[in-house]
Amino acid sequence: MIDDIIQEQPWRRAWRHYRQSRFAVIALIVCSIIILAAVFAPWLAPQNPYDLNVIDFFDSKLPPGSSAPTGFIFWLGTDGQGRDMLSAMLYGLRISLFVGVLSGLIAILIGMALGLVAAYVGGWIDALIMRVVDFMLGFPTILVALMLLAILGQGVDKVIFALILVQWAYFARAVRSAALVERQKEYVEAAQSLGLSQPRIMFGHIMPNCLAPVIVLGTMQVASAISTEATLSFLGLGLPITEPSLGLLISNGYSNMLSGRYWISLYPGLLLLLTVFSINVVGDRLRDVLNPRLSR
Amino acid sequence: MTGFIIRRLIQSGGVILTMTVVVFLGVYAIGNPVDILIPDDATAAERDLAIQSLGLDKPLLTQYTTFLSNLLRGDLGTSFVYNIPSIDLILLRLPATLELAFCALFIAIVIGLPLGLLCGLRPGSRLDKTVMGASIIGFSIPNFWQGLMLIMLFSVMLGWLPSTGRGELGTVFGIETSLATWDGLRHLLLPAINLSLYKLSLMIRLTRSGVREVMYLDYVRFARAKGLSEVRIVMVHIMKVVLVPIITVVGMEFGSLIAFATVTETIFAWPGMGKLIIDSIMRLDRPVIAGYLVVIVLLFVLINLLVDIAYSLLDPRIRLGGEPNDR
Amino acid sequence: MRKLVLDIQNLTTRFESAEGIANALDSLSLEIYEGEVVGLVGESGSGKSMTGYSIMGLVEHPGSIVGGSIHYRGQDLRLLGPEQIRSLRGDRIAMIFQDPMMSLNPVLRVDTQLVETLKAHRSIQKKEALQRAIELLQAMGIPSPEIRLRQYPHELSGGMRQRIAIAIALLLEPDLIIADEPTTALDVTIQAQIIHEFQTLIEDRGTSVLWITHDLAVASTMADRLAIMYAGQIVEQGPAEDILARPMHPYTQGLLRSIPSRNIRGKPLQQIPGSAPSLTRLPSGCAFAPRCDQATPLCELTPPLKQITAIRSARCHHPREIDA
Amino acid sequence: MTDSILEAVQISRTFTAQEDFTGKIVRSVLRQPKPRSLQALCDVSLTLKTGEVLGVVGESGCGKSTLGRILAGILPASAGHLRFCGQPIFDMDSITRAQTFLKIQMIFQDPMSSLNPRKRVADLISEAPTVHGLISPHEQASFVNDALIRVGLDPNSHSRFPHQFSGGQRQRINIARALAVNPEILICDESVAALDVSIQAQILNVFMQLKAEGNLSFIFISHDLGVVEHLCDRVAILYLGRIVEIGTVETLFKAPKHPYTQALLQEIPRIGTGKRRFNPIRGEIPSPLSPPSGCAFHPRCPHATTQCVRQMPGLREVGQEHLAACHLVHGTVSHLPTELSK
Repeated sequence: MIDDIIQEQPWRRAWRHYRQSRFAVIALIVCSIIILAAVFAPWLAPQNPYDLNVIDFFDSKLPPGSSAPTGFIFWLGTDGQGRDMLSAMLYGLRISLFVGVLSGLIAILIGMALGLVAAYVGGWIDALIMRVVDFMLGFPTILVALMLLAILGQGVDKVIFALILVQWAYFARAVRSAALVERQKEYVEAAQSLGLSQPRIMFGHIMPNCLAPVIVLGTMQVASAISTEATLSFLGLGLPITEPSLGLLISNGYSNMLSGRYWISLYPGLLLLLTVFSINVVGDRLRDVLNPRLSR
Repeated sequence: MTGFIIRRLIQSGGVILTMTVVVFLGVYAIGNPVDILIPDDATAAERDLAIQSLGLDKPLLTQYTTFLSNLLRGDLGTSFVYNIPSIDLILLRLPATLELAFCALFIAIVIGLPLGLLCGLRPGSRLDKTVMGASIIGFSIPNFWQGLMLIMLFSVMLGWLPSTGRGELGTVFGIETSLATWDGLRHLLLPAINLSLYKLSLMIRLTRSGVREVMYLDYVRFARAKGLSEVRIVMVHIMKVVLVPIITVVGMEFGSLIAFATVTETIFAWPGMGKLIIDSIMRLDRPVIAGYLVVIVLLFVLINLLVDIAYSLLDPRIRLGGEPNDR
Repeated sequence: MRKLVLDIQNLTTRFESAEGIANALDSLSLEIYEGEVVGLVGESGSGKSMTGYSIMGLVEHPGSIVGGSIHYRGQDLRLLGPEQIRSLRGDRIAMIFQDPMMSLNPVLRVDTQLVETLKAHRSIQKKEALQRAIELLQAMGIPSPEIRLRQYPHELSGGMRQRIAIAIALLLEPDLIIADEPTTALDVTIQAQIIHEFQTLIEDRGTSVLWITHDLAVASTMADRLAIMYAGQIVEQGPAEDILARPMHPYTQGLLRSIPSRNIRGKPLQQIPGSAPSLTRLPSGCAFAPRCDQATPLCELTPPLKQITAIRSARCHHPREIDA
Repeated sequence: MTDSILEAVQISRTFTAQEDFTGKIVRSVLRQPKPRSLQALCDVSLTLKTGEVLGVVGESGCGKSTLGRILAGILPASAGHLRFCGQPIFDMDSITRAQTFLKIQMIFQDPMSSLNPRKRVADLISEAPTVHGLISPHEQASFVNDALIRVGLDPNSHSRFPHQFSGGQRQRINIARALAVNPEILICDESVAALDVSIQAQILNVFMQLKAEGNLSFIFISHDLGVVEHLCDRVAILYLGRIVEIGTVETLFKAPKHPYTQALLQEIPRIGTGKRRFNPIRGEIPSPLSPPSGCAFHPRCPHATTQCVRQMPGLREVGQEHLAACHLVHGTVSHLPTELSK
C-alpha cells in the first residue's frame, strides 16, 4: 500500500499532478489535435491551396458553406484568390507551427549550452555571456525581430533566424539561474569528491535537474514565437506570400473585413488564438506541476 | 549607493556604444549602402560626389567614427520620404507614442494590481480561476488580431468608437495631448486597450505570484502572531515586499510597450513613431530606421537606469550594499 | 493551586490533501499554568509546531481545527471571532518562530516592526512606544538599541534578529508565549545567551511559556513540565525531571537512550528502529507500535491516555518505569 | 608503515570577492579600499592517525566546512600542504592526485540535496566505481546489492529515487555511495545534524560499525559536542578559522584549557542538569572579514589581558597530546581562574 506511492517515478508523479486540472487536460488534447492536424495537413485538407489547377478565381470570397460549380463545398468560405479557407488554414497552421517549434528548439539548444557553460565555468566567460544576454533581453522581442527582418528581408529561414536570435537569451538566463542553484547543492560536491569529470558533472548531473524550467519556458516560448511570427507576417515583414502562415492569412483578409467578409480574417485568427492559448495553458500547468517548491 | 549608480552608468554607456556599432553595421555596412543612401534617380557623377561626401570610400573604421561624431551632433541623415532630418521626424512623433504607452501602462496597473492581489489572497477561489484563465487568453491573443477584433466590434459593428487617428488635441501644461479633449479620448481608448491587454495579464500574474510567495513566509505569519490587522498585513507586510519587483518590471515593460506600439499604431493608424518606423521599413528609409534605433536605445537605457535606481531605493538590502552576513 | 492560563482539550487539527487526510494533531490535551514553562518535545513531523499555530488561530488552508477546545483563562478561543482572536494575539498570547532570518520583514525597519505591534493593541504615542522598545531591547542584551532600531533586519546577525523577535513578543507583557524552536538555528554560545536573557525576563513577569523543541536537552534546562509528542499525539506528560529520570512511554525511553551523552562512550547507541510514519498512512492502533520493542497484540488498539500518577500520564498500553 | 594517514600542514584559505572591470573603475573613482578578503582558515595543521576518528568542532562561520572540503579535495587551499600516507598531495601530477583524493570521501550534511534527485539508487552508487574502472558493468547489480546491505538498506530498493526514502535512509545511501570507491578516509561534515535524534543514533551506529571494521579513518565535523564526545578519539576546536585547542576527547572534555572550549562545554544544554540558568560568555562571533587583533577570542574572553589584545597566541603543548592557543595557559599550569577549568 505504501509502496504504490513511494515507488512512483518523478515523471509519473508530475502527470498525476497535471491530471488534476481538467481544463489543462482538455488544453493538452486540443494541443495534440492541432499538432496532428498541422503534421497531416496535406492529407487532411480538402484542397491543395498551392495547386493553381484546382483553384478557380471565380470562387473568391465565397461565404462559409458555399459550394463551387464543381460541387466542392467550402465549409469556411474562400479567400480573395478563391482558395478554400479550411485548406489554407491547415497549411498555414503547418507553417506557423513549423516556424515556432523549430526556432524554439534551436533556441533551447543554444540557450541551454550557453547557460550551462556560464553557470559552471563562471568568471569572465560567464560575465561575457550574461552581458550579451542582458543586452538581448533589454530590447523587446518584436523590435529586434522587426529590425532584423528589415535588414535581412523576407523568407522562412530569415524569420526562423530572427526568432532564434530573440529567444535564446531567455533560455540562457533560465538555465544559468537554475544551474547556479543546482551547483550549490551538495550532490555536485559529492560528484567532485567521487572524481567524476567536469563534463560528466555538468551534463550528466546538473543539466537533467535544470530541465523543468526549460520545459515550461520552452512551451511558453513556442507559443510566443508563433504569435510573433504571425505579427511579423501581418506587418508584411515575415513570411513571403508564397508560404502563407496564419498571420499572413489574417493580414490578407483584413481589408475584406470592413466590408463584411469577416471569415477570411476571423477563422485563421481564431485558429491562431486556439493554438497559442492551448499551448500556453499547457505551459502554465507545467509550471505549477514542475515547480520544485510546490511539488515537495 | 553612489558606486551602484556609477556602475550602472558605465554599463549603460557600454550598451549605447555597442548599439551604435550594431546600428552602424545594420544600416550602413550591410548590403550596398550606396543604393540605400543615395536616391535612385541620381546620375553617376552625383553618385560619385555623394560617395565621396558621405565618406563611403573610406575604411569602415573611419566611417564609423564619422557616424559617431555625426550622431553626437544629432545628425543621422535626412529622410528620403519626408526630406527632413530623421531625428527631427522621430522626435515629432515621439509624444503620441509616449501618450499611448503611458495610457496602456496606466490601465494595466490600475486594473492589474488589485485583481492580482485579490487572486493571490484567495488562491483556488472561483475569482482566481476565472481571472487566471482570462489572463492566459490575455497573453495568448496576438496583439494585432486582438486590435482587429476591437475595431470590428466597437467601430464597425457597434459604431461606438473611431478606429483610426489621434483625434482632436488639447493642451495641458503646454503639452499637446488627446487626453484633454473628449474626441481625443475616444480615439485613444481602443488603441490603449489594445496595447495594455498583454501587460494587464502580466501584471495580474506577477502580483498574484508575488503575493502567493510572500503570504506564506514566516514574517507574514509573525505579523499575524503580533495581532496586526489584516489590512496592515496585506497592505504593508505583503504589498511592500511584492511591489519592489513589480515596480522594476513596470519600468522594463514601459520600454516594451513603446516597442509593441508599432503594431498597435499600424492597426489604428496612430501617428506615433511606431507607425513611422513600419512605414520607413517598407520604404527602406534607412536614415529614419537608424534614427529610430538610436532614439529607442537611448530611451531604453534611460528607463533601465531609472528602474535600477528605483529598485535600489526601494529595497534596503540593495540600497545598503548588503554586506554578506555569513561565511 | 496555580491558575490555568491555557487549557487544551482533545484538540484535533486536520489537513486534507491529494495524498489523503492527515491529523496533524490528534485529540491533544495540554494544560499550562501561570508562570510555568512547558516543554513540548517531538521530532520533525510530530505536530509540535502545529500545536502552536492551532493555539494562535494561525492554521492555514488546507488545514483546519476539527475538534476539541482551547480555553484561554476560561474563554474558548475556538468560539471567538477573527477580530477577537486578533486582539488576543500578540497582546495576551505571543509567538516566536524558529528562523530568525525569516521572522522579520526585510523591507521594514526594526522600529516600524516594534512600534506597529504596540499600536495594534494600545493607543500609544510613537515616542513612548519607542522608549519601551529601547528598554526591552536593552534587557534582551542588545548593545546600543537606538542604532539597531533604525536598521533593517538584514543588517543584523541571526542572534540579534531573534532577540528582536523575542522583544516584540514580550512588548505587551503577554500571559503566554509560544516559542517554536527559537534557538535551534543559533550557535551554542548565542543560544545560551538568549535562553539566559529570555529566562530572566519571563521570570520577572511571571509569563507562561510553551517551549517547542526537538532537543530534549534544551527542553530539560528550560522546562518545569515536559510533553512528548509522536505522530500528532502527546504520548507522555509530566514534570521534567521526573520524565527524564523515569520515562514511561517506550518512545520517550528510546529517545532518551539514543542521545549520545546518555550512552557509554564508543559503544553502539541504543536506537529506535525504522522511521516516523507518514501522518496520512498511520498504522491502526498505537502509532508507535511498529517501532516499539515492547509491542503486544493489544497495541493494535488505540491506547487511551492513562493518568498514571497525579502528575504523570502516558498514552501506552504498557507504560513501564525504567531508569533510562 | 606510517602512523598518520592524512596530515594537513598550515592550511589556509582566503575567499576574495570577484571584482569585474566596471567594479574596478567604480572603486578607483570613489577611492574605495580593495575588497576585503575573507580568511576562512588560517594555518590549520592536523594529523589524522590511521583508524582514528578526529572530531572538528566549531560554531557557524568558524571554517570547519571549508576545512572538510579542502581535505576532501573539493576546494583548493590558498596555502599549506596535505600529505596522504606521507606523500604531499598538492605536488602530485593531476592523475595521481585525483586517485589520491578518491581515497578521501565526504559525507554531507543535507541527506536530500547531496543525492541527485534524478538518479536511481543503483546509478548513484555504481556510477563512480564504474567510471573509475573499479567494477565492470556486469558486476554492477551485485555490487549495488552488497553496498546496500552493508549500510543496512533493503537491496530491493536499488531502482528507487532518493525522494522515495526517509532522511535516515538517504544518509545511508550517501554512505554507501562514498564507500563504493573504497576510500580510506571518510570526512563527515555535519552528517547527522539534519536528522532527528532517533535517526541520528542509527547513522552514528553505522559509522561506529564502519570504524570497528578497521579499514577507515574519520574526520568528523560537527557542532554537537555530545555526538563528538561519543564518537571521536581526538577533537580539534576551531574558532574563526584557527585551531584553538586540540587533544584527546578524554583530556579535552575533562580538562579544557582554552577559555572558548570551556565556554562551549559549559553552555551546551545537557540532560540531567535539571532546570538551570546559563552563565553565557558575552558577544557574538566576530566577522571573518574584520577579525579582532591578537587572539581572535579576546573580545569575548572573560580573562583577556592586554597581551591577548596585542599578540596572537600560538598552539602550545599543554599536556600529553594536548595543545591550546592561549597566552594564559602554560604547560600544565593554567593561569585561568580554577573554577572555570572544572
